[in-house]
Amino acid sequence: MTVSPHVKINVKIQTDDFDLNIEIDKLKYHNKNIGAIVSFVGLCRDESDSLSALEIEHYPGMAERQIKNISSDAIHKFSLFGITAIHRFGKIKTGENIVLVIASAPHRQAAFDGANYVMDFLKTSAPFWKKEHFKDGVSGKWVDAKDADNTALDKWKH
Amino acid sequence: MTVSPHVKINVKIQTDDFDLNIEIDKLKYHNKNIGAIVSFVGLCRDESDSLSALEIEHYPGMAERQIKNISSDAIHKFSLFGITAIHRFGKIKTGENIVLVIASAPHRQAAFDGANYVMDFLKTSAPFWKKEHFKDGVSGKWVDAKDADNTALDKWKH
Amino acid sequence: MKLVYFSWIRERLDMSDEEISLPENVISLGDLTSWMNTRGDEFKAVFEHKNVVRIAIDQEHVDDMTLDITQAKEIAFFPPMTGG
Amino acid sequence: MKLVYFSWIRERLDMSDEEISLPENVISLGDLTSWMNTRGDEFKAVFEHKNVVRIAIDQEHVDDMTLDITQAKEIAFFPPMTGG
Repeated sequence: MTVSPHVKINVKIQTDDFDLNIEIDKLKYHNKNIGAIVSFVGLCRDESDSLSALEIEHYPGMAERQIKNISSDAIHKFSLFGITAIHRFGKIKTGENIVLVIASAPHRQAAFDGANYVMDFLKTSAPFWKKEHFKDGVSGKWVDAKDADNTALDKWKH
Repeated sequence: MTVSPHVKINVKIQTDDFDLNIEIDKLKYHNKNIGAIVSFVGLCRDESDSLSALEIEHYPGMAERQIKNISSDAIHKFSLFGITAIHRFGKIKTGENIVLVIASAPHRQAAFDGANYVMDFLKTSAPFWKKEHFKDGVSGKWVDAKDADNTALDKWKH
Repeated sequence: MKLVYFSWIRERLDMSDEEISLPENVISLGDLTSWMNTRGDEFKAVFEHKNVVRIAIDQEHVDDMTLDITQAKEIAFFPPMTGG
Repeated sequence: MKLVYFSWIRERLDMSDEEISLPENVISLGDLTSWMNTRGDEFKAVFEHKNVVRIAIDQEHVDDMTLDITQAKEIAFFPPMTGG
């Protein structure tokens, strides 16, 4: 498979929020062959009003490199034009954005599959850990890994 | 299945472009239980630089009503919080946006499935027709329906 | 009754809509498409392609040719949709 | 060699990283985790749960306990990831 010269991979691990419009414009820049852009935004839910914030820890260096590798895999696997992946760390309040993945492609299903694939890996295989802080002031609790996320990852192994 | 009081359906058929950030903010408004938002943007490709624009015709009234019904189906089928669907009509130049679908949900896979489901219906069952205008001035050609799109629709019938 | 046309069917018939009075023997949707086929060369060029003409009665997509259409207000004819 | 710790493993050991010199008989990754288990109660509380401790050597995720680690610069220990 040949990769288009238009291919773009943008990966950032940051404390700041992101702007979806700006990130989509970057992927579109100088490429009029894009027919489909799928974006995923993951947010901090308030869990029936009990949660006040999440604290997200990551492994600097490893996180960036691994997400770049996963994005490159996705581009080859689904013939994408580009992937943007931004994961925040530090304290994130309920209702705030945690993670953004965007996939651009000539056609619809490739863009959906590309964004979904990168998200499955971010959930299970990228070095991030979440700690929950509750409104009742109870000290933080580390979130357990979910079997459902690992099962979701398995669907790409064929 | 019960539907949350937060459920929102926003459907618009318009000539103007849309703003993804604004539409997402509308879906998020007053709901901190949203954990996942998936957006699909469909764009007018330049088909190897041969196309100059698409002209999109629709059946007013029927288009809005049908898309609202499909969005409501999706909300029940996947337990979503909301769907936004905006389809443009009239003349659309290459590189411009054609269609937007956003699905919000408590969890990731529901949001992906909801947006994908509504898009499959928009492609095959909503009353829109596309005519291609080429750069060489050759008079417009109506786009044929694609078997692949109808096959994509079949995957939800089980 | 109002008939409306879209896409290349509208262009071929050179009109987007028309008001008609149905002949008395046109009761079902099948009767209507058969009658349309007799309205001249341009209509024939459209309605002889039964597998590509899609139909909506009062803005609901239908494909049952036995449906009674005598109470319909608006019937639309169009090719397969290509939105999205 | 630098060892780094994340999440509840970091909290339990009360340090985010440390510089150590490995005993001469620690060659493989399996040797390392066995040795870690002998470094006191807090280490034991972490490393007796072999199925929940994930390992990266020089920022590459690994799970082969026979790997030679004597040339590694940085080895990380952490629980299953919960990003996204």
